[in-house]
Amino acid sequence: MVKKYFKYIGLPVGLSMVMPVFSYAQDAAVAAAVPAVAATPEPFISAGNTAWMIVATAFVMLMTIPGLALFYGGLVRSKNILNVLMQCFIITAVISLEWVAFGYSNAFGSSTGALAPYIGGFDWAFLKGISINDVSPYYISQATERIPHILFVLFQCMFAVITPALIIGAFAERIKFRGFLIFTVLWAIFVYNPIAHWVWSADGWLLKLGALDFAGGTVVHINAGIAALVMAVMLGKRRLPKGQHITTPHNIPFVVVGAALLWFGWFGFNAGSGLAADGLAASAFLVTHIAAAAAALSWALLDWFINKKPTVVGISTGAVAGLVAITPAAGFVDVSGAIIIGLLVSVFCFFMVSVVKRKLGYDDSLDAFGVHGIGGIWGAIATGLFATPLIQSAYSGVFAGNPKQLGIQLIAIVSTVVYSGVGTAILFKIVEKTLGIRATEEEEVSGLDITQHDEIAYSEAD
Amino acid sequence: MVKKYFKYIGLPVGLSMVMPVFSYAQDAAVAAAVPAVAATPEPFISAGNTAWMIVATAFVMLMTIPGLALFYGGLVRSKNILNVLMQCFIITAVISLEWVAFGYSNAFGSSTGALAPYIGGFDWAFLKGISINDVSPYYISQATERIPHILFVLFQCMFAVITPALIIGAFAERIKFRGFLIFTVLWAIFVYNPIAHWVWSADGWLLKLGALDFAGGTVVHINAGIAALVMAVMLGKRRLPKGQHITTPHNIPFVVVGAALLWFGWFGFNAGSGLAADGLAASAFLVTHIAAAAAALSWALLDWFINKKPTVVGISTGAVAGLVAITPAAGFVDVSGAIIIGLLVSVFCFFMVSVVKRKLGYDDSLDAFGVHGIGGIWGAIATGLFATPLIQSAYSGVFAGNPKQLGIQLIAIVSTVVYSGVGTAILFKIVEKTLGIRATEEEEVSGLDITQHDEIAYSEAD
Amino acid sequence: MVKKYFKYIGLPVGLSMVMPVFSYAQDAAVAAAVPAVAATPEPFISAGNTAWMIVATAFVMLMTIPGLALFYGGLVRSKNILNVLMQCFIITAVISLEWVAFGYSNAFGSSTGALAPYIGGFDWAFLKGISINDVSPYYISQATERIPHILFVLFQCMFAVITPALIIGAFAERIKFRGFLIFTVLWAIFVYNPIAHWVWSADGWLLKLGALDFAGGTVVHINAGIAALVMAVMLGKRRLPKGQHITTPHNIPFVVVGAALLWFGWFGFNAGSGLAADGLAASAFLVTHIAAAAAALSWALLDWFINKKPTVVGISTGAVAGLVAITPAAGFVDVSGAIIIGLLVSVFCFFMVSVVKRKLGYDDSLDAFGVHGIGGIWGAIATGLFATPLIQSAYSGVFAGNPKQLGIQLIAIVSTVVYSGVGTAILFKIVEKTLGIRATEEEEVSGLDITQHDEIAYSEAD
Amino acid sequence: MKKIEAIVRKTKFESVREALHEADIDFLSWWEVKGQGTAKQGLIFRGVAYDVTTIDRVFISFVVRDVNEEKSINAILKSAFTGESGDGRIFVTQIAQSIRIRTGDHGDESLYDKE
Amino acid sequence: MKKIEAIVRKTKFESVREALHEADIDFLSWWEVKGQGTAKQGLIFRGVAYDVTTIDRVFISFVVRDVNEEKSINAILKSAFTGESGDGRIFVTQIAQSIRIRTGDHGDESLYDKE
Amino acid sequence: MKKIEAIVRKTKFESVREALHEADIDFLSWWEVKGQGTAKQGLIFRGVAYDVTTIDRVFISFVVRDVNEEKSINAILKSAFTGESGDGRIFVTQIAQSIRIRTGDHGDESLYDKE
Ligand SMILES: Nc1ncnc2c1ncn2[C@@H]1O[C@H](COP(=O)(O)OP(=O)(O)O)[C@@H](O)[C@H]1O
Ligand SMILES: Nc1ncnc2c1ncn2[C@@H]1O[C@H](COP(=O)(O)OP(=O)(O)O)[C@@H](O)[C@H]1O
Ligand SMILES: Nc1ncnc2c1ncn2[C@@H]1O[C@H](COP(=O)(O)OP(=O)(O)O)[C@@H](O)[C@H]1O
Repeated sequence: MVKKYFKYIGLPVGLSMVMPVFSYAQDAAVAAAVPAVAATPEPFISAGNTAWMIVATAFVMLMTIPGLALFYGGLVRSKNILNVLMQCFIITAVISLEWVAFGYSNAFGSSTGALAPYIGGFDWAFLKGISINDVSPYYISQATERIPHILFVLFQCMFAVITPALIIGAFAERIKFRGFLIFTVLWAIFVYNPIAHWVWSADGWLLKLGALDFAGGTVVHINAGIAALVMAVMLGKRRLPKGQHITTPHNIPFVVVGAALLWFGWFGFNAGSGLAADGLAASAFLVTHIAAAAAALSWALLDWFINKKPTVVGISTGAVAGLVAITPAAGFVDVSGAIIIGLLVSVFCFFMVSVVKRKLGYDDSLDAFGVHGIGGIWGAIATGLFATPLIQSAYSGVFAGNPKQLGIQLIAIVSTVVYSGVGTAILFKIVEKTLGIRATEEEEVSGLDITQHDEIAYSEAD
Repeated sequence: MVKKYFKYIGLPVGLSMVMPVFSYAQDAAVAAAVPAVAATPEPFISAGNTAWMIVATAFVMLMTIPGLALFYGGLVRSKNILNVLMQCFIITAVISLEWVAFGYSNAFGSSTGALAPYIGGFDWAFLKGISINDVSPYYISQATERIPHILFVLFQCMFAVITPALIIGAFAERIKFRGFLIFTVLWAIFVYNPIAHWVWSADGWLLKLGALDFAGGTVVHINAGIAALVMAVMLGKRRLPKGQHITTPHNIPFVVVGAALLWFGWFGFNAGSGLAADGLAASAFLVTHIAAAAAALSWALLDWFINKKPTVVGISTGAVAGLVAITPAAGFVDVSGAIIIGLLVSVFCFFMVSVVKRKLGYDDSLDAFGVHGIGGIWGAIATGLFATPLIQSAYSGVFAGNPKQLGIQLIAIVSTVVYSGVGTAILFKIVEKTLGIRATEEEEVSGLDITQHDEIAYSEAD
Repeated sequence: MVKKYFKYIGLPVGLSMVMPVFSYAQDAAVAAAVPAVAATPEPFISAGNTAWMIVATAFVMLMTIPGLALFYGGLVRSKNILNVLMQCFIITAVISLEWVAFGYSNAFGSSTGALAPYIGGFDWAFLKGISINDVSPYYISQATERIPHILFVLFQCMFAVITPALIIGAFAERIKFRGFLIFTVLWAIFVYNPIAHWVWSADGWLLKLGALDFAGGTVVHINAGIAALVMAVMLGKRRLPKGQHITTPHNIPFVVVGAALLWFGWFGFNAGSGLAADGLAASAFLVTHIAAAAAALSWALLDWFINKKPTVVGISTGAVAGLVAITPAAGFVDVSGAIIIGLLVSVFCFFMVSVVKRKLGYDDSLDAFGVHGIGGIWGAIATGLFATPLIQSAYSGVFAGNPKQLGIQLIAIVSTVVYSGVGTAILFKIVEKTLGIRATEEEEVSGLDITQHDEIAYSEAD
Repeated sequence: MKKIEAIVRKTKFESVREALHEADIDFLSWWEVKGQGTAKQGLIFRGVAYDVTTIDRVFISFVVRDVNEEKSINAILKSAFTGESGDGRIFVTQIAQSIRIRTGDHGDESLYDKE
Repeated sequence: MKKIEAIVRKTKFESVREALHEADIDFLSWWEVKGQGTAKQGLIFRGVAYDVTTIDRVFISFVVRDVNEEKSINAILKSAFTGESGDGRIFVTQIAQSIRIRTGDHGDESLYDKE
Repeated sequence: MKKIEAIVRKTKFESVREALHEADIDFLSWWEVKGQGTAKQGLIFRGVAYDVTTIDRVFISFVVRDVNEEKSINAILKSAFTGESGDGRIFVTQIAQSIRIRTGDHGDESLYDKE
């Protein structure tokens, strides 16, 4: 989202400040799309938009549990599936609480002084001062017909949940649960919230710079992907039987179900990022579906040509890669852009996970970096290339005659990569030195399910 | 829901009574929220509210199949999973038919005379006289922008379906299918429908008393939970190998998927219970999610402190307990209430299933009472404690200065417990004496899948 | 859908034709329902309707992956599940691309000359000239409050996806992947698109004739069912161990989850086919649910009486059969019609798959014909019998005094059967002679997972 | 030392285990197998009742000192019996050597707990 | 009495079963095992084709009277053979005792149906 | 020829396999079994920590020439050992005959690759 921000301070009982205050600012190229203050009719809660956004929010939750949980859970060995499910589940619980406690305020609220472009304050901590009928200060295409502010909070909550969950793919099968949990919470606070603030909040420096990220290419995918790479490298490889570097997924049907639920949920992720049920949402929906389809097909064909057989894990991975790549572009490109983005992302990711990863020798167990990092970077670049004013008239990419946009996108990518990479490394070191984070050999060999949770996934006992 | 009731008689072809008739009555405290008749604009079907409520209805169905079916199915031993799935499936079929045949009319329709506060009549049997464009007589926050009456019928249908399905958890692994089916149908008719009438119908005595139950704390969870306890006690324990009282879940990933789908579907259950897509729905959505998150975390921490390891079944159970507890409160409490409700419900349920159940020695196989009964009672009490006028201005609990509400909640709880308990016991005896209900030892040892259904869940034969 | 067609040509940048052109024509009986051109207010995009239709579209996608994928995947032997999942997945990808490339244009666009009633042209290829805020030219009950045209494209895309996926049930466990893929693409282009055009497009000859098919009884189910029968016969039987003609499903819980997701998704399929969130949608929703419930129960009872035990696969199959049968009727019948349609469809399908199939000796592995073909034909006939003007005033069936409708339905059925049957046979022969389509004995015995995809569904290796 | 292998009904496994326990046989291994014999299992699929000859069984395998052979067999015979077709078989094999990995004990010593 | 154990390809199990049936061997037990030998199985994971040495096999185990040993072995040899690496092995062991649980029959008597 | 059967911890299987490989034993079959012995496994279910006596084990079975018996046993003893209760057992049985299906080789010849 490049979110338009109309800072409407609600009217909670007992609060004296009752006048809506307009505090929107953006660079010239973008400002054109903002209606003049004087002419703006009073925004209200639209039942139609609210209906869609409640559902979109639920869809995004479904992406983490059970979507991603099954996608990742099916890929690991059977002795580790519960650990993956537990990681996804507890992230959903903990980050949701962190989000209403202060995460939302840090990410989408304002602060004053030099830090304002980088991190929000605590004004909205515990949703203080937001009453249930306040309209969302954030909107995209529908300035008047808005959704409740608390619904926007919850929609964004689901993004804050899934982002750290994506990283699981990198350290799966070899992390202590305690270390994982602390790392994840710290990461959400110190890495996710700031980057969300940069890109999506009204004050964010990348938003002001004009970086385009409709639904989370940088904030979610590049961010998680880079963190994944750093974690995979710092944690070291899994202790696999001598000479082995690949493990066989223990339940591919789960992988497929997970991929399908991700695909389904992503409609909420992308088409919901317009915060309304209108033509823009329909367009984001369409390009999301088509990019996923193109990328799925593309991966299947690569498999077929290179390894002689199209594979199920391959096509599922391709679909996810396509969804990743279209994420930042979903509100800016048309169908032809989506097809190109989708067809190419599988080429990049395929090459990454089958050739480069092996060459470089890091153990990104389930390819969180290979798919989300690479796919996200390609998506962010592609947004700069293919954005067309036919979708949102204010935004154009290189091929629509606005080469500057590509530069801005690169700044967004590089700053996300650097901040996420460095931040993750520091947090990793802190957790490693204090609580410990790498599983012992005994834990790894016995499996994390029994050693971390005293549970067995599939049991035949009476 | 404390439903506002505006009895709008539709205009089916050939019906002469064409004037909307207002027949709403409630005690003083509540009546304040009802707009004066004269001023009420003609209600109409809002596309936005209808859009959300169609989806909410579908979400609630998803809770039973496959949500609850997988949650319970994963917890039983592999020889009994099909039986659990079958129970959930046939309940969905049979109760839906019962509901349109007369259940809806009994629960939400009116009757005359002394019975009126206790049970509805047959005016709406087979949805007689309800035409497809009639607006729903029931609404909460949106008096004018309503949904179709038939949509309200179907939304409530899904509640009528899931309630008896929850009881399955108590008698799983040891009930004859035939006995189960007859018992369930009788229970729906003689226990569920009356209690739904008491609490939610325009004429219901508990509604008039002012009992607060937004989405089914008493009607659904306490009701099912108490029936579960009675069934567990009367049916007797499972015949487990000597000295054993715990069975190991056969497929924990299914449990997680089930819990996640319950969580997801519960958004329809709770946020749909406002019957509109507005700020109240968003608020119910928010507190539902946060209570579930708090309870999930709370259970995980209890596991961690008491048994040294956080478990996947534990966190899933905690999430469900949180959802149960927030159900009656979802339209009345804010985020801080939700967090407290969630954190505490896991403490109560954890204690119940790990200590009390064992002490008392009944065999509630999958803790239908321990989670839904206890969680529901806590939720109903908590509603009386934490209800705040910030959400719906007409309703307050103890901490908002209305101690009377707690007394009303206790009356609702006790009357539900007594009626459900006695009713279940009577129906059990009737079915036991006529058709038989307890599985034989041979059936139990062989497993209910093969003995009740001639099927095997997982087969490797060619 | 009997879609009302208001050909609104959008205003893409650079297009000179700016006047909406009305080109609707239908036979007298139907035309009555069309508002006069002069009086028509300018249609616009309704947020409420759009909200619902975005979700409905997502629901229909869920039917194919993972719904149908699990339903079919659970029924096959474990050595073939990945192949089934892969087929469903790649159909989703390939047909979606085909659809935006030209399928939509062929099916729903116009062409000139003699072919106009039979197939559309290429005007909308790659969605050329459709801008994101154009309203859909197709609508049913809401002439003014429409949805975006691109959303209609995507909604229909999901129908184009699931139809060939249904056929998988007939040739499962014995088809080469390459042959399958080419056949499917050709079938979508040469069989699905024309029939969709006949029945649903503004120019379609069956639409003009007055054939009623609300959500795809002919276009989807009869069409796929007949193709299934032809494929089953032409491909020949599976090579099963001597004397065996039944295989035992390898994972019945997957079958149940698949059936439940189909049921859930079908709410989008049927209630979405009114293209709006209104009373008609609610009615379609209601009858869909009730028909499924009635058919599920009916199958369970048949099982119980005939084979002494009600089965889980049986009740799941019954539910699907009920959903198939109500599909064409969903916008035309009331609850009583739905109950009858549902109760009877299971009788017909049960008889077909348990008696007739065996007698005739073809190997419809998962009963794609037995359920979708037979159920679809019954549904199309039943629509002609039970359509009542209480739902849509313009449409009546035999029991509402319009015997002519039954004749029209029969014409629609017969023409679909003939075209689909002949078309499928021709395409089969073409693929068989060029690429080959029947799996070798070695492939079949080893299983299609390992031979077509070099993957193993469930693996325990370290 | 004798290896005793018994193929029994799945539903009888727990009672066999208990009977062996009462006969002081507490060390065992077992797994699920498919068996074909005189028994048949009825199943239903989409309206068709059919029989399969392949039936899930439990295969129990344990090694005992010669002195325990008879009581082990008797325990199984009593606890696995129903009288219906499908009760299964017991097979006895001579074992050449037995070693307990943890202690390195060989022969009979490896087959009971010395403490 | 001999116990005949054969480790065969999963894909050959049904034809082995049929061949044994034709040789009048109708009582068997079998289960899935993993095997390592000369054969390899190719798999693909995310763009990488790799070989695993662990291959699913079927382990067939049945006890026959000495008189039936040879024809059983021959039936297996013919029906499990492909000539490709991975066809498997047959092992024969002497059995000390056999008992049919349902009838209590011992020895050879336990290994065929008297009726 | 000897059949060596070892019941080991699931977590030790890979190191046993490697140790056998180093001892030139490359042909094996194995499967998962449940075992009961002195060891217990702790589990948690809804707040209750409980022990199960049924523990998943790997059952390894392979036939070797007599000459390889000792080194096979030693390889297992070393690689499966932890010293904690639950390390498992090794059983050795005399084999009457061995046949390689692909080549038809009998006896010792069937147990190694001649090439
Ligand atoms: N000779 C045999 N070798 C191996 N397994 C056998 C043999 N005979 C029987 N079994 C096993 O015992 C099971 C029960 O045998 P069955 O013949 O059905 O029972 P019954 O002896 O009561 O007639 C079979 O399913 C099979 O697993
Ligand atoms: N000595 C042995 N002991 C136990 N199992 C064996 C032995 N040799 C082979 N097997 C089993 O037989 C299977 C096939 O053996 P393999 O050597 O691959 O075939 P081939 O004899 O055709 O070369 C192996 O996967 C293994 O399960
Ligand atoms: N006599 C036996 N027969 C068959 N299996 C046995 C026997 N003794 C032990 N086992 C197997 O070995 C496993 C480990 O044995 P256990 O007694 O727990 O270990 P330890 O010898 O270290 O005390 C058991 O779970 C069981 O599977």
